[in-house]
Amino acid sequence: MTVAPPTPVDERVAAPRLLDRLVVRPEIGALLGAIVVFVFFSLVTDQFLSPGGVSTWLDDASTLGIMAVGVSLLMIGGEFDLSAGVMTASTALVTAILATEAGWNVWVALGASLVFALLVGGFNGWLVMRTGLPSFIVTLGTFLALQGLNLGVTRLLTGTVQVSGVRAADGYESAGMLFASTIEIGGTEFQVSILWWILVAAVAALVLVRTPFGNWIFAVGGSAVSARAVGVPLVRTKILLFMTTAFAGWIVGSINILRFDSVQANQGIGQELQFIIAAVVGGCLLTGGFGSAIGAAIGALIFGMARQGIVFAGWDNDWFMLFLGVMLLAAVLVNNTFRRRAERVRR
Amino acid sequence: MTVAPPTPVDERVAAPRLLDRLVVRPEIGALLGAIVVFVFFSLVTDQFLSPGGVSTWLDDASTLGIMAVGVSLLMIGGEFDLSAGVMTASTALVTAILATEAGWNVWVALGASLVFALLVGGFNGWLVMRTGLPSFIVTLGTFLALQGLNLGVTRLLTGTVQVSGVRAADGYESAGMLFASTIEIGGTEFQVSILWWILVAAVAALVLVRTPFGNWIFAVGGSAVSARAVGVPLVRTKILLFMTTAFAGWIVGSINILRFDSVQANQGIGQELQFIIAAVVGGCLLTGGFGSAIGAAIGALIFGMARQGIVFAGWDNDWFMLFLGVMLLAAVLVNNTFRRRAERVRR
Amino acid sequence: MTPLIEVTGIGKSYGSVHALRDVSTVVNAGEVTCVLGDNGAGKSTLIKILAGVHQHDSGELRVGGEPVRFSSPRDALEAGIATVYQDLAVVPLMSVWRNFFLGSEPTIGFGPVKLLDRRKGKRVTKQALAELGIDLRDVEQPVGTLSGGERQCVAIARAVHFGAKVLILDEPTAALGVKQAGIVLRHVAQARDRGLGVVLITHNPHHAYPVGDRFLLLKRGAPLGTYEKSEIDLGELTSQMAGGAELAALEHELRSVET
Amino acid sequence: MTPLIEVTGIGKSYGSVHALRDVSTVVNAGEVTCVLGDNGAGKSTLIKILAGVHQHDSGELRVGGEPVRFSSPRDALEAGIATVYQDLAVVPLMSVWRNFFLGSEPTIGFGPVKLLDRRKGKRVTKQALAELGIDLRDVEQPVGTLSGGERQCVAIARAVHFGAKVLILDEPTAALGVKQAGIVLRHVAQARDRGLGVVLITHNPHHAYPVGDRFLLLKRGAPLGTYEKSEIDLGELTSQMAGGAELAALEHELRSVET
Amino acid sequence: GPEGEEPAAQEGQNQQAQGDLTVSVISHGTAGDAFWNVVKNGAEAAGRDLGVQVEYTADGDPGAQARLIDNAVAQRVGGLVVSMANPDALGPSIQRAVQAGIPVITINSGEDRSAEFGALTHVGQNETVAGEQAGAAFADAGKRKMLCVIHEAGNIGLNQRCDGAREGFSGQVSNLQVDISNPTDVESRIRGAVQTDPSIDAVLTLNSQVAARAASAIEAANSNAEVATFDLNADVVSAIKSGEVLFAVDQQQYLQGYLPVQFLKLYRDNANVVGGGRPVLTGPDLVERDNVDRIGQYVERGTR
Ligand SMILES: Nc1ncnc2c1ncn2[C@@H]1O[C@H](COP(=O)(O)OP(=O)(O)OP(=O)(O)O)[C@@H](O)[C@H]1O
Ligand SMILES: Nc1ncnc2c1ncn2[C@@H]1O[C@H](COP(=O)(O)OP(=O)(O)OP(=O)(O)O)[C@@H](O)[C@H]1O
Ligand SMILES: [Mg+2]
Ligand SMILES: [Mg+2]
Repeated sequence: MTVAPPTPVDERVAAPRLLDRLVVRPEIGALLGAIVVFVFFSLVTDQFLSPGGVSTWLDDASTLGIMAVGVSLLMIGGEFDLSAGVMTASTALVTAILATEAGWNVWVALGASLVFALLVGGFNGWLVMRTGLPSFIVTLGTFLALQGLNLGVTRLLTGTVQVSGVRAADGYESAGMLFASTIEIGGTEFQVSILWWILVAAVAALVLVRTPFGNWIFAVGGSAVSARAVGVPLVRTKILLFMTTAFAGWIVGSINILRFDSVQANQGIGQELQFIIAAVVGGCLLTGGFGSAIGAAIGALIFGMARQGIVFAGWDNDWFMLFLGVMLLAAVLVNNTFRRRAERVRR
Repeated sequence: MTVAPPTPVDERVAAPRLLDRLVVRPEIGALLGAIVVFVFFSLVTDQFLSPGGVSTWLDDASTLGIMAVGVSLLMIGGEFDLSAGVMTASTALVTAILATEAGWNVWVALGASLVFALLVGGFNGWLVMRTGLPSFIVTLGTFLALQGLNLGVTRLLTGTVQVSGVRAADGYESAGMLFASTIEIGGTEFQVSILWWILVAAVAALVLVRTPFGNWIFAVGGSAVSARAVGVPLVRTKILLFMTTAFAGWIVGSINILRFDSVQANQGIGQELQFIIAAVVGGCLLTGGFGSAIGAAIGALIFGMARQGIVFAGWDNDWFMLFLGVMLLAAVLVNNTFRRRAERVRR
Repeated sequence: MTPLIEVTGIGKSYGSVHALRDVSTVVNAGEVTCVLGDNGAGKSTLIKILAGVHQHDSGELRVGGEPVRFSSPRDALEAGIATVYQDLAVVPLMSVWRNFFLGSEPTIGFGPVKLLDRRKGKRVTKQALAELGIDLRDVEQPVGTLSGGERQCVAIARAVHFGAKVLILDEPTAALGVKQAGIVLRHVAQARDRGLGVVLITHNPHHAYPVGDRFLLLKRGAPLGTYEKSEIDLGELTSQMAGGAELAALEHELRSVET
Repeated sequence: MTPLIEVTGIGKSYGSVHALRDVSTVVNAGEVTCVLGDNGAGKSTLIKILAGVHQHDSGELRVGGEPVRFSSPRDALEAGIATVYQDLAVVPLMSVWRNFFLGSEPTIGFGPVKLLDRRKGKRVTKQALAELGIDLRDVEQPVGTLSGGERQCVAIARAVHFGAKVLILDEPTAALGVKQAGIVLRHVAQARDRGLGVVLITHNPHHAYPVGDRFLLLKRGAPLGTYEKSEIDLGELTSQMAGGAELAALEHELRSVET
Repeated sequence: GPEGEEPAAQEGQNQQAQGDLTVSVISHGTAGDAFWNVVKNGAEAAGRDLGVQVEYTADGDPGAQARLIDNAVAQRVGGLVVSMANPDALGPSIQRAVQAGIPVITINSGEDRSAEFGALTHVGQNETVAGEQAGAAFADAGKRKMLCVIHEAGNIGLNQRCDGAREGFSGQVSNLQVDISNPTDVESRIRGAVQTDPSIDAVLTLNSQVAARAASAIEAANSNAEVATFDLNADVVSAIKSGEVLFAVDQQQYLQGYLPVQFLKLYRDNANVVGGGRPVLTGPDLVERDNVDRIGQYVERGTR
């Protein structure tokens, strides 16, 4: 095995600086942002750092984070899913209706809603690949259709717009344990959804950077035609990504229905934008091919800390949206600057 | 001036059919759809074709149509505006607050809100061009920020979330005449917003196909780098397009506040997707460079007819969203097929 | 010996455009088959059929004697056909070594879990590129930061590394200067000498003639002729391509304005 | 006579890449200045500065004797510099005639309202293309439906039509076959004869030598030399570009594997 | 702060009878909802009057609302006011608050589950009862066929109002869904509905802004239906004066903001529990032509 000879110095390139090397990671902007938000609210409010406070914002970040990670994989793969928000409600509704109205065991109902989610995700992916339409449009269609179905079917079957009573169904004990229990650490209860969030982020990060499938995700997002030409199974990869997002929606829907015991038919609408924001704040490129699952999880953490931190600080909630908009713009500008620097680290 | 010699037959190309020539127009799909919806509801319901019925669905389509035309120009120019929906509320709020709280003359207040709208639109455009970020992200930021400002500022200044009383302000008579009067035709009152809709669509269509600026819109949407290279003022064109959308938002906001006399701070949220749907149903390519203003106006007409037709038919409204999603998917599939055919009409 | 690839009367249309009609040729082990022709002659279309990117509408494609119809580039790769595309087929934002191994990633087993073998990936990439005379400081840098010629070499190195039996190159020299074109042609010759069947697409007869064994000329989608090297010399090949008389007139005209 | 364009010691960096350093040349009316060099030599960067797409970091650019600094391609166009880009600069979804007139649309006054003169646009386009030997059935068809060579000709026809004083062509022949390359070179010669200053970028000395009056050789961003036609012959130009010894070795090697 | 780690802190709350009191008001109103704005104003006014720090937060999503309660518990606020539109989702969080020693008062909805979760009392009345009142008032006015206009699809509170109205009304009731974010859509749809079925003689809207749209829609459609609405605003007041709107069901939601803060203050300082924990009803008050003049002025300033 020969070793390449030492690189001759290229006179066209200024020497890359150490800083340039450090900022190559997509999640660096989000990490800095998270530290800023964390330090800020820790200083400004008393309760932010208390165990109860930590448990609150981690809880808030957790379900958002699970979705953001799913959405980030899809986004790195070059696609979008606007139906991800309603999907959390649809799966919860399917589970709830089957468990209460039809009297199924909760586990069976969960299985059925999982199948439903994967079918919808698969349909999204299939349609996008089949027609070549932008996923924005296709999933906007599914978004509207699911929204209508959630409302129409729920009212048709139950006469109201809200389903509750899963706690009384068979199998709730064990399913609730898995999706909706709390874990006591030092006298404070932490939601099990936080573990799910960490688990989902870790698995996604591992898949993304350490497996061939992760390589394919970057490739189909970066240049679909080239990826297909060198033998990446393009259609399969993209459809699987849509199904992954739907799967994340199912996890969150299951956590919600089992924890809160009830679900409203208009739940989840508008959430899809938050998932996208968390992923973009976390360093994912909206146009695909670049990003990180860990970054998306951190993006959700910023979201959770800020949303609860504002409450801890007693600020008027009216301005939260303004804060969110400004934060989004600031985050993408910072990420953009970092990425530009990173791209300059050339040969 | 010499005339080109007759074209020799190219043996590689099958003869293009007449049908192929007919379906080149982007709005053809929307037109067919509009006819189908029109005929359907005319047959199914009694009231749809009555003068009162026609005035109802034209009214509904008109404000949506004005926005859809603005959004379609922007979309043909290769950009997106998610803040267009809240913009209708923001301009109405500015006008209302200035006219009632500050006691300005309505015309002056309208002028101020126009300046505000153009500034926000210009800011959107400037930021997109300056940073090279996707307009989806930038306008998502403005969307959130405006949403927060609408609520925060309104509550701060008025203590409520709703501003009314413009009718009592100076200059309401004449301004109301322009934006919010009705026109009686054969005993039925038609809103003047219908005229605005037709006017806006006609002007936009003329600009798009008959002026150099229209040429530039197609060019910057189709290939921004090439357009700039051959001398199209890229930045100016795109910023103007964002300002045009904001201007459309101002028209609709003014129509709303003068007609309804009151505006709620959370108005307009979610509308931006409807504008995009109308434009896409009308044959605009989401990725830019292709589309028609007339098509977008027809897209809004389909929307208005369907939304009101469902009410006339007495159907359950729960299903409207489902219908909308299915219609969107069907429309883009049809448009896509037509466009593919059109592209095959090759040399 | 059966040819590695045999194409008989193959045709392909895009909508109403007939890009290729009734083309036949063979690719043998240890030989270079050159496909020549003007722009739009259908060269890329032909090799995209061989590479599984498109499917043919008519005619027959045999690989190793068996009639086949690839449904994806992956199928073609598995049949031992590696391709370097004219539009390069690299993912700019991905690192050099990930691009190199894209679609054929090296893994280390880990029970049922297969993880990327990143160390091996980087080492092999560095080495394969060094063999082509390209020496990168860092194979972790995005391909988008490489120059056009370097990208071309990454694509070629990849094809050479994985190209089991047949190597297809679509205009590898079109965007290159004299020197880099020479290096590429040298590698084509090397691959041939190692017993691979090579398909070389170009519209430069000066590049094709030194390395080619067989020349397939296309014009507007139809074959203009197939020649063994012994049947044709460089001048004739050039004039065949340009349409003899036209070229002579042109050269004369350019020479006359020159004075 | 002052030169149309005079470039003195110009330089340009993209971030940490110095794409161009200390390059000087002139473009005179009725002469063809050829810029030659390998991939990444900085040819496109140089002409993008002339065309107003990028701004230079150092050195001076004079047009008609006046030092200028174009802030957009529009400025350069207005100064009479028309450019055909390597990556073509056409908008695929727009019709041929709209592409042809893009940025310089013909209008008919209508009071203060200026409408597109569509009849004139189509007529002029058809005619300008016909003059280049391209005959389209319909100038309303999208440019995306044309072949690469046809698109190139649309871009050239546009530049010739609007190119008041200086015509810049970035590798117009790279993607073309012998015959079409010949047609393009003929038009370069014609433009020169009509008194335009022409800048021709290529890495093919065989294309440059017949039409060029002055040759600027670039290598890795720096000038390798500037030669008047009288100072150099084709062989020397070729070997200068490839680096004499390297080329000889290469030719020998290719010839040896060939046997 | 480091004092968060002290385990004794949890019981500490209701024993400290002096000093600052912080009350967190957590509703399920969406941002910008006119009804909940009045609740907020009421709570803030009470805070100013009594020297209590009031923090109002809201989220229409039951899960997010539950998290806001958890947040308040983590802050160890002195009292908690919760609108319980979705008792199943909020129950565990409210119980945790009660366990942590924070007095809780429920408002608006959730009356029947309030005591079960350990709340001190309930202020307000549920949407169904309010709806029944409206239905009954229409029935008294001799109406036969009613249209109930829902302005936010899937909002459980709005559906409860319509269901209540169906109970209280003896005749036929149909629901119509409109999109509050688009006033043109609101007006056109109501117009279309009364055009299609001319026998509709009563229109019940659930939001004051929708009421104004309904009034002009009915006028445009030349229908003889009459409008009644939930909630007040300046437009509704003048419409009642002019007879365009028959009556408004006013829950006096200002009280749902004001009273709980006062109750919590009294509970802490004096251990008072009003009515022995039985619900305190804030309405409904029917605002009609004969009492509108008096109430109108309060509407202007956002307290009714
Ligand atoms: N995907 C496609 N859809 C429609 N037409 C196509 C497509 N790809 C190629 N064509 C057309 O088919 C014909 C042959 O194209 P092809 O790319 O095979 O030519 P080529 O010989 O490779 O040309 P070049 O030398 O420019 O690469 C051309 O007329 C081209 O416009
Ligand atoms: N926009 C850009 N950003 C960063 N680097 C660039 C950019 N454009 C060109 N470069 C770099 O500048 C150098 C010179 O590029 P240029 O395009 O001028 O070369 P060229 O001589 O035209 O090459 P070719 O023959 O391949 O067209 C190359 O190293 C290239 O990678
Ligand atoms: Mg080709
Ligand atoms: Mg170049």
